[in-house]
Amino acid sequence: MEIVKPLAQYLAALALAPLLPGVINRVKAFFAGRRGQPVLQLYYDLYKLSRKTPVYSRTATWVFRAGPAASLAALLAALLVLPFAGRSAPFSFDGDFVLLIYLLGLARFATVLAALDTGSAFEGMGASREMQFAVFAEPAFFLGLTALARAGGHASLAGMFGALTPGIWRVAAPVLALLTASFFIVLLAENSRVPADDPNTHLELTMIHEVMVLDHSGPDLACILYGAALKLWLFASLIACVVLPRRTGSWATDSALFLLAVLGTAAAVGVVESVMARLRLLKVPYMLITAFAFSALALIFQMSR
Amino acid sequence: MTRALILLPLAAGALAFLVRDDAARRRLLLWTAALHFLLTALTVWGWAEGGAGFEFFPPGGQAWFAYDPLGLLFLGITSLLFLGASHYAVSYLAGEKRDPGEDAEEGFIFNNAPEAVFTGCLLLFLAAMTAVTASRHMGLLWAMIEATTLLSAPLIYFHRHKRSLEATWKYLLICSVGIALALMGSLFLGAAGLKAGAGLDISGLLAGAAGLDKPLLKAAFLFLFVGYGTKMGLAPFHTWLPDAHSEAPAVVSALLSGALLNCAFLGILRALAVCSAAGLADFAGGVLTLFGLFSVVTAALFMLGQRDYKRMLAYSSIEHMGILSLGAGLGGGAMFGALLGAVSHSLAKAGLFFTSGAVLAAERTKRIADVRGLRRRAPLTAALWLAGFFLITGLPPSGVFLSKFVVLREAVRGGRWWLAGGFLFFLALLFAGMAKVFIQMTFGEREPREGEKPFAEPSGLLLPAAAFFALVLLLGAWLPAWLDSLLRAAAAGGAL
Amino acid sequence: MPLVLSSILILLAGAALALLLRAHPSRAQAAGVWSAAAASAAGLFAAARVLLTGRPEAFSAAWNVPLGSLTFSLDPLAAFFLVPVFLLSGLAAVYGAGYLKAYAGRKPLGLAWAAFNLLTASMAVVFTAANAVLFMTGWELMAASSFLLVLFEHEKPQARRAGFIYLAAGGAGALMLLAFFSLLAPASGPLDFASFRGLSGGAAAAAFLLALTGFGLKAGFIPLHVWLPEAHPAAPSHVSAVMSGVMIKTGVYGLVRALSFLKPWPEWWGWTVLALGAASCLGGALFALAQHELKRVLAYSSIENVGIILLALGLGMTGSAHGADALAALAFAGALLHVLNHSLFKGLLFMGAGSVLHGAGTAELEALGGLAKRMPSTALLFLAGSAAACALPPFNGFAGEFLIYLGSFRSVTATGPAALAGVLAGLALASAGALAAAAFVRAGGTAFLGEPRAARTAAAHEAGAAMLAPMYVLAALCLAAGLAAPLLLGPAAAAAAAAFGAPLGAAAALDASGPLLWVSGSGLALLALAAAVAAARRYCLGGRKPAEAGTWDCGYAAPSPRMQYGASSFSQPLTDFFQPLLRKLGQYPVISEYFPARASFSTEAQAVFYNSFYMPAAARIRDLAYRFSWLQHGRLQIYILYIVVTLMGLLLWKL
Amino acid sequence: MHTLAELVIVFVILLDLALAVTGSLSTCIRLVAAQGVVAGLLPLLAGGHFQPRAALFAGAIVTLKGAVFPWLLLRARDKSGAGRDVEPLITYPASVLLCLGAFIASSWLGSRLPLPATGVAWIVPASLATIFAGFLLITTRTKAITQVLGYLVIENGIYIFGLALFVEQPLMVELAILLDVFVAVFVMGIAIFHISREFDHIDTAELSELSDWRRGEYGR
Repeated sequence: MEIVKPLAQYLAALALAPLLPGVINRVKAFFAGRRGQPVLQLYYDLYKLSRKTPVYSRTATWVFRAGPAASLAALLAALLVLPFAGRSAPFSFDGDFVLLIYLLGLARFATVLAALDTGSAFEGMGASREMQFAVFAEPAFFLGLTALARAGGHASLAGMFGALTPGIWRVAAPVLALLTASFFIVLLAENSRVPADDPNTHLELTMIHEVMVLDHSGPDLACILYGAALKLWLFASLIACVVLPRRTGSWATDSALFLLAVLGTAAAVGVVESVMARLRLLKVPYMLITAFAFSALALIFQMSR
Repeated sequence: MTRALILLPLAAGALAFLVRDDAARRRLLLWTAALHFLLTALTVWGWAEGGAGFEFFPPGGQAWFAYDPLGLLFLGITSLLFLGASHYAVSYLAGEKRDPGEDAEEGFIFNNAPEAVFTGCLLLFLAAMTAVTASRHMGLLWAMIEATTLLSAPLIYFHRHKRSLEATWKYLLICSVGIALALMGSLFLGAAGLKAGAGLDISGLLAGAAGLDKPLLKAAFLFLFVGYGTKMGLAPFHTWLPDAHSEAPAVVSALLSGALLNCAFLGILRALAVCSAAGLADFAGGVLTLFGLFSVVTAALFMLGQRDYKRMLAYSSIEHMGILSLGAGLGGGAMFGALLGAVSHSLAKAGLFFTSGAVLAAERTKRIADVRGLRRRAPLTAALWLAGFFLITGLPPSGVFLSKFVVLREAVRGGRWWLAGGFLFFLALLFAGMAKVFIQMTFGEREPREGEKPFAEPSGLLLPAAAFFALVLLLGAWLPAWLDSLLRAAAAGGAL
Repeated sequence: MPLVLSSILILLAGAALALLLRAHPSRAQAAGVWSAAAASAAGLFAAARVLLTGRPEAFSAAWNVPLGSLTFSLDPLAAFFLVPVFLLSGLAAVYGAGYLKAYAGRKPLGLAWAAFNLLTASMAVVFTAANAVLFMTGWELMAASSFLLVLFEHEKPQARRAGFIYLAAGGAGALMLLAFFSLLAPASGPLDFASFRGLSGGAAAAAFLLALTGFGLKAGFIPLHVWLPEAHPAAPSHVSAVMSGVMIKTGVYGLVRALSFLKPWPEWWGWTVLALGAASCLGGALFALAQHELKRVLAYSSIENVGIILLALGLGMTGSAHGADALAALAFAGALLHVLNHSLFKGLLFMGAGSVLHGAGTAELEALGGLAKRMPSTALLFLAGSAAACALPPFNGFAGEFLIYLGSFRSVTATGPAALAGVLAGLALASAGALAAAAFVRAGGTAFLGEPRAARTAAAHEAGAAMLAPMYVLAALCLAAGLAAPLLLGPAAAAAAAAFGAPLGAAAALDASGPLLWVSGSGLALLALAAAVAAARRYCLGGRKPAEAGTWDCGYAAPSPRMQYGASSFSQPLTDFFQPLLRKLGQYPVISEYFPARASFSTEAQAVFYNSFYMPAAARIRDLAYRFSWLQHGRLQIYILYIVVTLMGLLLWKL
Repeated sequence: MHTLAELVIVFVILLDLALAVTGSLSTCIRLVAAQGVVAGLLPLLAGGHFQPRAALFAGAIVTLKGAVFPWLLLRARDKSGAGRDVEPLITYPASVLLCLGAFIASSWLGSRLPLPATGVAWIVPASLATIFAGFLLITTRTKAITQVLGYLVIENGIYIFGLALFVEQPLMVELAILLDVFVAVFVMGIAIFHISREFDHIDTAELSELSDWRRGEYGR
């Protein structure tokens, strides 16, 4: 059972991840006073795309074709070290969150190379911006996780989330609140949500992530959309772990609560997206630096505590 | 043996003035050099066989000319250098005869001094230097060093034109005035020994050192130091050196740098030995160290942005004289380093001057800025030029490297931080300054000049340089046992 | 030990032979390549044996030079550094055989091969010498031989400039080292490492600073790096690979050795090294991002990686100063592992850049593009190397950095001031990683992907088998070293133990092997997942043939290669952000008409440290020297006045 | 007898002063010759008892410095067409002041260096002063010929010191030294001929082409 559980959690994450974009869309639709897409829209899209024949640019090479698959594989691997409901992931060891960060980096590496392979001015632009924001987001994310490691006294994700209890919230609320904020900002930037990016407009010069994948089609696009969902899930569940430290001993209850928290995070994203305008592009680094400052503050609080 | 060593070049020199046939005179030069070297080798061999206690003079006697290890060391350098120089000179003179000089800078035609005078002076110069290394009397030592000045002046004025005349004049006057001070120093030394009856005989002075009058001895050392230091080219008395070295023919520059400066250094070492024996080692060492470092600093400052490559080599000589002085001043193990440095520097610098002669023959200019891509025009010369640079700047394996290392270690071990730091800083500056010049001259594209014929590299000019460089390399890779013990004995005798 | 010595002798013989045969370039080349390959095989075997058995070997003989002795020692530390030396040199020789073919007849190949073999031999001497004179001999021969190789294309002014800067930096560093060894020298006898005396207080601090600058000038960390981005691109590519891959590691090795003489380390040493490492890895990555030439990008990336190694050393030293030996052991093992890893991927990358240079005729990023079509193997290998350089799993770069991260977390979760060191180290590492990723994506993407940006590079051709084979080997080793990292941990820890004593070495193996095993496991999982995704994709495609079209350019009908994002536009957001540090020079168009016909824009990365610090300093010194040049003004009277005044002064002062 | 020697020394110092103020080249040459003669006679005056060897040596010096050198130098002056003036670089009063300063420094130095076993006072100061006067002549006069004169004055100073001391030296050494001085002056004379031929005059201002001075290339 102890071997099956992490595996089951992993599969559950894979299965549930495409829900999140649907939730966000519904929230946005609610705010806009529309009915909106079905929550399961992404599942339909993925199915439809996987049946389609892709179109490839004459400029592109194998890099373009391998990119989405490699990126998806990296994200799938990243999910392997992600705790579910504060419980051990299939892969759990000291320093596993470094692996997580670098696997995200690998996914980005593959996507960006694929974008550059098209030789398109727009995709190059998106690639450039993607790398730029990563430079600011990664240290913030890393520092946040370090602070969490310091708070929990463990160097593995499972360890630090396992050590997180409501008690710690009582003692070190500022630290955890700052971390939540930081992670949330990183989530917005990394998943190309407003205010860093706008996933709804595909043809604006402000585009970052979405413009990189303009040329992809068919199963490749499916890989990318699914990967994006996984990434969203990844960040959302990290936030959920922080916000909602484990309470009960029951696996089922914990999982349910965790799921609720993840969906809640998605809903929060939807709310933010509905009430905020997109930032000017030049301001995005400042937003990420704010996240960095939050993480650093959290760490300093934690270290001097 | 000692007598033969001195008389042989003396007689040959006198003969050279009389011989009319150029070829015969050149043979005379070469054979005299070879014979002199053979005699020297025999002398050194005799010393090595005789072991450490070998002496050429009766301990109580009044030998004017005799050899102790220190003198023997400098004799060996001088003789070896002269052998290479004569080989070079023979082919150089033949070349000059074929197409006598057009001035490299301004293009006017000038005459050369008569070859008989040149060869004769060269041989007499050797006789005087041999006598310097053998002198056991401070007065005689002085007379012989002054003789080297007077005999080398015509050598510098081989090319009869304005600039070499200017250089000769400066050389003559500055060195004569400086040397006059050394005579004053010798007299002070005599005065210091008046009470003890030490005389001016070196053995007597060393034996009676304890009884020397200290203030007079100090004055004597200062006068001797400034006097011989002028001849040695220590800053700030070095001013004649770049001029003379740049205007003299390369072979003369090589002899000046490699042999003559050492002769003056020998004079200082003799004075230092007396001071050390009299318990004034710190006083004398302090002066030597100070001016040694100052010479390195001066050389470094003038190395940057140097425009003439022979002057550059001259400043490098000043640098090395500074290192020798520094080593001698620090004493202890550094004395060994200084002497090893004297040997290596002589060979390496002579080789470089020989090569510079070939460079001048290839490019017809001494201006650094006008020499580019030497590799294209004269690949062998360029290779030697670069090799010489690496050896002279102390890239191991090279005797120069070992001598620098030993001197530096002594400075550091003595806790002389500022000295060691300054030494290192200016050595680095010197290295960078020289590197720039050598890279610029050796490498790069070269535009052939108008009407320029292909250059046939003269093997007679390059062979001695290559041989000397190989020796310097060997000194750094494997110091022969006999040379090691000779250096040790000389260092022990020099610093006592 | 005899094996290593014989491989050194083989190399020297090969060098001599190549020089003798210089009239016949192909024979000289054969002599060089074969001797290098044979020596590499022998040396690799010897080094591996020491690493596996853990038993140090030694050789000693008298050497008749002052202070010298022919003492060699091959302990695990030396062996650990020797592995990349022989590995990369052997492969680079094979690569060079293909690379230099194009120069036959134009360039003295005999000399080049002699210098290459001498370079390898002298590096082997540096790593095995246990006597200061011997060490310095190897050290300086290494500098001289690589100097000749840097000037291989000496008709280019920038090569001569690079040669000068390289030589000057090397000369200054060597002098520092002479002073360093002088400090450690025993009272008498040869300067054998074993007989060095212990130092304390000011002398120890001086020795540390001398070693740090002396070795640092070779290792090339900021701010002592100025020669590196000039010299590495100037040399032929196989030499760049060796220089960047292993030669700069002699500086790291020297520093490690020096630290082993100077234990225990005061805390500020650790902080100094840590700060330099952080500055170097961040600065290196940032500057790499701004370069316009492929080999310069790689050179700056070398600075970054040396910074990472230094960072780890500093972390370990700080930890050790606070008694946190477990942390220190992890950091040291990580540093050493990164030494090995960097030599593998940097060798691969420089060879890749060489293939680009060879196939396309230029390595200017703004002229390249679309090489993946014409040079598919090179593109694959270069991108794999890039991934390794960005420390992306499953390649080897990640394993070493992971150990360093692990060390930093050990200190983070521990208490005391070491925690701060850990946080800073981790943060620097993460930030540098993100910057490096941007730099490599930019370089690889611009060079290999998209369309050619200049007509002359459109006709690029793939490299030959002699050049590709070593690259494939290196790429395979990069992957293997990533997946088999736990196996490499033992030797790395043994090497650290050989340098710093058992507590700082062996413990690492026990502590880190678990997480490292997991890392390998996740690497394998990643590969499996990739295979699964690929299979799924193939299943979805179901044999249908994908359609072909032009790149979708948002409706624009006639996209041209000139519309692509170039290297400078790719990095512009970041380089603009860091402009205060980068100080790139730019020319921006001023548009004054309503319908401007043409406009041009250019940016130029400048060597900030060189231009802003070293050049002005050098100019200041030169100005001073020129001022002093008045002293030699030509007037005889004044010359004699110097003598009088000095004499007078001496008499008045000393009497 | 010592009083006589001391009188001679005062005379030598006065000659130094005279050299500092004399504007005529030929007077200068004659003053130097006179000083050489006096210096050569000094050992006879101070020695007390007569020695044939010393007398012989003194005779040689007197001939050389009193007759040969002046003749050589006057010939050089005429042949080179040098003017009659010494052309100082500084004014004559300044020369005198410098000369006096040299005397003061010399007497201070002399007080620090007491000579053993000699009855003659003022030996060290006088010889040092003469040496410095020689330097003054070299450094503050323009012509090549005055520089030779300065060299000779320095030589005189050294002789005063050496000969008055009775430092017993082998004859060969003394002769060698004397020969050197003679050859030096001879060679310098030849050089002056060459200089006058190459440069048309013997002003050493012309002799400053060899230089490393990078005028105007710094401070920008």
